[in-house]
Amino acid sequence: MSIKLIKDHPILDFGHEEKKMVTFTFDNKEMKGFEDDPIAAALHANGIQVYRITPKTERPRGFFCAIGKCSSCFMIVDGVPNVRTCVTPLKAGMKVETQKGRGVLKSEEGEER
Amino acid sequence: MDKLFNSGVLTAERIETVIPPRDLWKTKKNGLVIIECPQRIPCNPCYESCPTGAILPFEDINDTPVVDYTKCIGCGRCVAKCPGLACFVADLTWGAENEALMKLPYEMLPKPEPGDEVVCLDRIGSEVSQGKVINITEPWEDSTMVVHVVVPKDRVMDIRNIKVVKNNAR
Amino acid sequence: MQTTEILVIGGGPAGLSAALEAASLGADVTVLDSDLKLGGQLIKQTHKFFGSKAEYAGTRGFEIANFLFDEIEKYKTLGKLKVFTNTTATGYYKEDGVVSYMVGEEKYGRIKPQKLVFATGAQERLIPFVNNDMPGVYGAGAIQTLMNVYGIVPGEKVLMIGAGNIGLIVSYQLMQAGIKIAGIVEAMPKIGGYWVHAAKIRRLGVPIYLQHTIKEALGNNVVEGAVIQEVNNCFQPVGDPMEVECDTICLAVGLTPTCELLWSAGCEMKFVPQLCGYVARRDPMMRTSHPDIWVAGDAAGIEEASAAMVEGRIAGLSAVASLNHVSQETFYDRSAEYHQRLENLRAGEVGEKIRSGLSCVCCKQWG
Amino acid sequence: MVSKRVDVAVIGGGVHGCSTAYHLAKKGFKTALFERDYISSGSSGRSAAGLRYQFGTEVNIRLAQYNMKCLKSLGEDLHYPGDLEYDPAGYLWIAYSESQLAQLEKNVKLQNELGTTGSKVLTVKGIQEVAPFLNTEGMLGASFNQEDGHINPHTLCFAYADAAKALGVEINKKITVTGLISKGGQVAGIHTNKGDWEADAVVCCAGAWTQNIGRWVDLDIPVIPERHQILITEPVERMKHPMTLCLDDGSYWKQCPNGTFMLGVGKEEVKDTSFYASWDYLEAATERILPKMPILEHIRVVRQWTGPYGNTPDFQAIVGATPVEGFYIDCGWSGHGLQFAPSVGRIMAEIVNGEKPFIDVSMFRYSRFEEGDLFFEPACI
Repeated sequence: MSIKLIKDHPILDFGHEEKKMVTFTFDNKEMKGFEDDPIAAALHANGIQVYRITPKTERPRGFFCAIGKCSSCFMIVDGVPNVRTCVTPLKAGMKVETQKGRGVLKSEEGEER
Repeated sequence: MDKLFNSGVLTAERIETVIPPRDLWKTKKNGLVIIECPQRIPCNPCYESCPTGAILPFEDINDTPVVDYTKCIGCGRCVAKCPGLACFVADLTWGAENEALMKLPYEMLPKPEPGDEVVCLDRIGSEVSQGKVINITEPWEDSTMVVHVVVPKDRVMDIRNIKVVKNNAR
Repeated sequence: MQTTEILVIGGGPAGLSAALEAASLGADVTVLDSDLKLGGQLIKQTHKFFGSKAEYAGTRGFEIANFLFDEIEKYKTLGKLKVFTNTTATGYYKEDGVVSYMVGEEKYGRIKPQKLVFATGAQERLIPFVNNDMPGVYGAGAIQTLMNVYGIVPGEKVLMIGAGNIGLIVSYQLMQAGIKIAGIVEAMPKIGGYWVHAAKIRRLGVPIYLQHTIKEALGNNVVEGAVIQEVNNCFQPVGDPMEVECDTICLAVGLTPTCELLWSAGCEMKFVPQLCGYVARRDPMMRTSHPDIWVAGDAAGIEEASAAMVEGRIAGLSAVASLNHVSQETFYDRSAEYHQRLENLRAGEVGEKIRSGLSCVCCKQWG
Repeated sequence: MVSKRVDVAVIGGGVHGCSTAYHLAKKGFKTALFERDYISSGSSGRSAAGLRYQFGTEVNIRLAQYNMKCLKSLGEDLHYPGDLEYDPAGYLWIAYSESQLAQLEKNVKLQNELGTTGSKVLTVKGIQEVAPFLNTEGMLGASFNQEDGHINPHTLCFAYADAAKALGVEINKKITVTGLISKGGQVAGIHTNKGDWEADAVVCCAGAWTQNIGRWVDLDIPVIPERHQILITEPVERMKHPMTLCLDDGSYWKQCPNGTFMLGVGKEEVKDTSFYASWDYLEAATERILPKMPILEHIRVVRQWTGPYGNTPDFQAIVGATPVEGFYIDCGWSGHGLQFAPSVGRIMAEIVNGEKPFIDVSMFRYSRFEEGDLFFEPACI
């Protein structure tokens, strides 16, 4: 899938060409995004809009405030739930997953209980 | 009518107040500025940008601009500086009898080029006429263009924008 | 534990101005910002600012941010200023005088400042309508972040809710990015933002639906359209609802000050509708009822960035003065200049709301 | 200003005030309740919201039996449309020394004797079964009752307040009681910042703030406010974990129905009614609890708040009449009061009505301090 970037802009130069493109996975699908861009922004560029499913009413939620305040974009990142993806920088090899419900605490050994 | 004005469109009696003095306008080479800034807001870059003092000093920064048209040289520096893109220049002396030259602010893509045929738009973006771009300047080198467009003379008080139609758009 | 003379929470226009003012007067300053990039809302603004020369009028917001960053770098090099991004202040412990913070998502720390400037900005308001939580309904700030900071297309066709300055400006910015605007919906009979901003967007052919509101976002998992509704002066529906084609709904229905830390610090707070929420009572130097805490910018009441920068300067000046780092002459000169600038910015009709709001929360001096 | 007249004025919009007002109204008393801020704004809404059978003195166990029975179906019984979030996730009291274990065994024995059969003593293996995420190192045993649990303290207060209102009680919020009206040595109403209310009886349910009110009628009620704090984490999926209380350091933690963990610790604290949280507390609570439940290592604390306990010298309540006629008190619950609202609200109404309380609470009499007849509750933190 192509990444939806603003290629030409009358005022701004985003310097997309100079940025480092890295590979990450979203629900085990491989995707590309710019390193250190917020995870949520990278997902949006890949056409992903649903980031989590709420616990009680199972409604889809996505990007909303982009300043780490609203909890709409919580996802599981490298196994850690409730990560504010709008203010967490993307790194190469990150494993990003849709968070269904509240997220599960894991012990140090990484096993789910 | 008020509803239209309340949505950001200058309407009849208010348009009268921004028209430069007709006699002077008809003969002034390079044109005169039309400033459509009817609301008192804290802003004065038009005054700061004017090289001839045609835009009179602000007693209160919230004042709306007052123009001394005898000093205006139609240079278009205010056109490019105004944060509200509310300044336009119309040169009635330009070209043929039924033509006029307008200098309009422009910050969109695609960028027009000299020679382009463009669509001229009014205050609500409706098509008014065709126009021909003869020049593009960037007075402050800050990405705000001043597009010089040849338009029908009788439509200078309607035309406020252009639509650039590129056949070979990407 | 880390210490600093002055801790500024928030690296937007107000916070950076406060930090620069304080650093310029020789204080040792630390800035915390929760975002990945410094500059708050400034870095998302492609339009030219209003105001006077002193507030960089006629310069685009992101360029103003660049001026501030250059100065920040200068003081960083001099060792007077430390800046931490991706660092969220999570609490203020009044009796310990300690600010706790979180770096990224897991690392915690704390810092003990002598004086504090809270420039925590604002957050987006939400309005009730069916499916307002659906992906594709985004805050205006979020849309600006996506398209103006990261250059990512937020959607193909956007319905804008709210014709205040933010709604108008973001609509214009969307069009600059090549995105279509389905229309701008405004419940009031008149646009709330500057008239010239509306004129700019109108002449691009964008309709502004005055006295309309959004009823519903349509779609299954993501926004696939919207239903809008005309309303009368009492906000009661008039006529039939209308379906609008869009894939994104942008909420620009106002901001509310971010004031949690002020509450936990025990600052005297007051609900002031004109300032858009709870704000701290303050003296003319932006000092709150807590003698070590100042407030500036949108956290002190929603206003333009130009005013936020001046408020930041005042707060920074006063905080340093309380450490006896400033000569009386400098203090009075700068203070007089900043207050004159604020007065000018707030003098007109559009400043009326701010003036009446401020009259509810400003005290001459703390007793 | 013309003063208003009611039969009984209740001071305090916490859970005891709301329940007392409800029960008074049920008996036909014209009742008015006065709350300085909003309903549940004081210690009730700031409590750890625990419910339990596991107490160590007879009176508390008997009251608890009634409380637990009521709380199970309280929402329905009071026709409250909201969710009380009643959640019997169990209570686990952990012993780290022989003496602590002996006390827990004694408590359980007494509970069993009085008919609470669900309480039992657990070995370390038993602890691992009911609380698999605990690090049992150093633990000797525990007492446990699966039926103990949690309730939402706000909706609990609202349920009583709404039920009282439905019976005609005047619920006055944002009104500050500024004094007591005395006539011929007896209390005959209250002064407030919004005027006077005459009343035949005044019931003070002001919790940690009671001492100030007592002074208006020259009573020195030995209720000492003490700050207590609570930490709340981000919500995560429910785990098998009962409310856990450690007798060695007073730490306690549980998972609430919404998935958040609530953490607290017994600690030397300031003796006032301030609502400010401290960094020390955050540190103390996390330092003590993390080794006991290592899986919480990466969970994020998102809130911290404060609510005062009203402590008495023996950590037992003061309930009933006072030497001042017309002035009744229900206070001094020393941190475990929330859950007693059902029984004690009823008892206060009975006492005001001149009836014999349905459970004998004479142990809680005001005069016990003068008489030197203190009796300590061993099961509290």
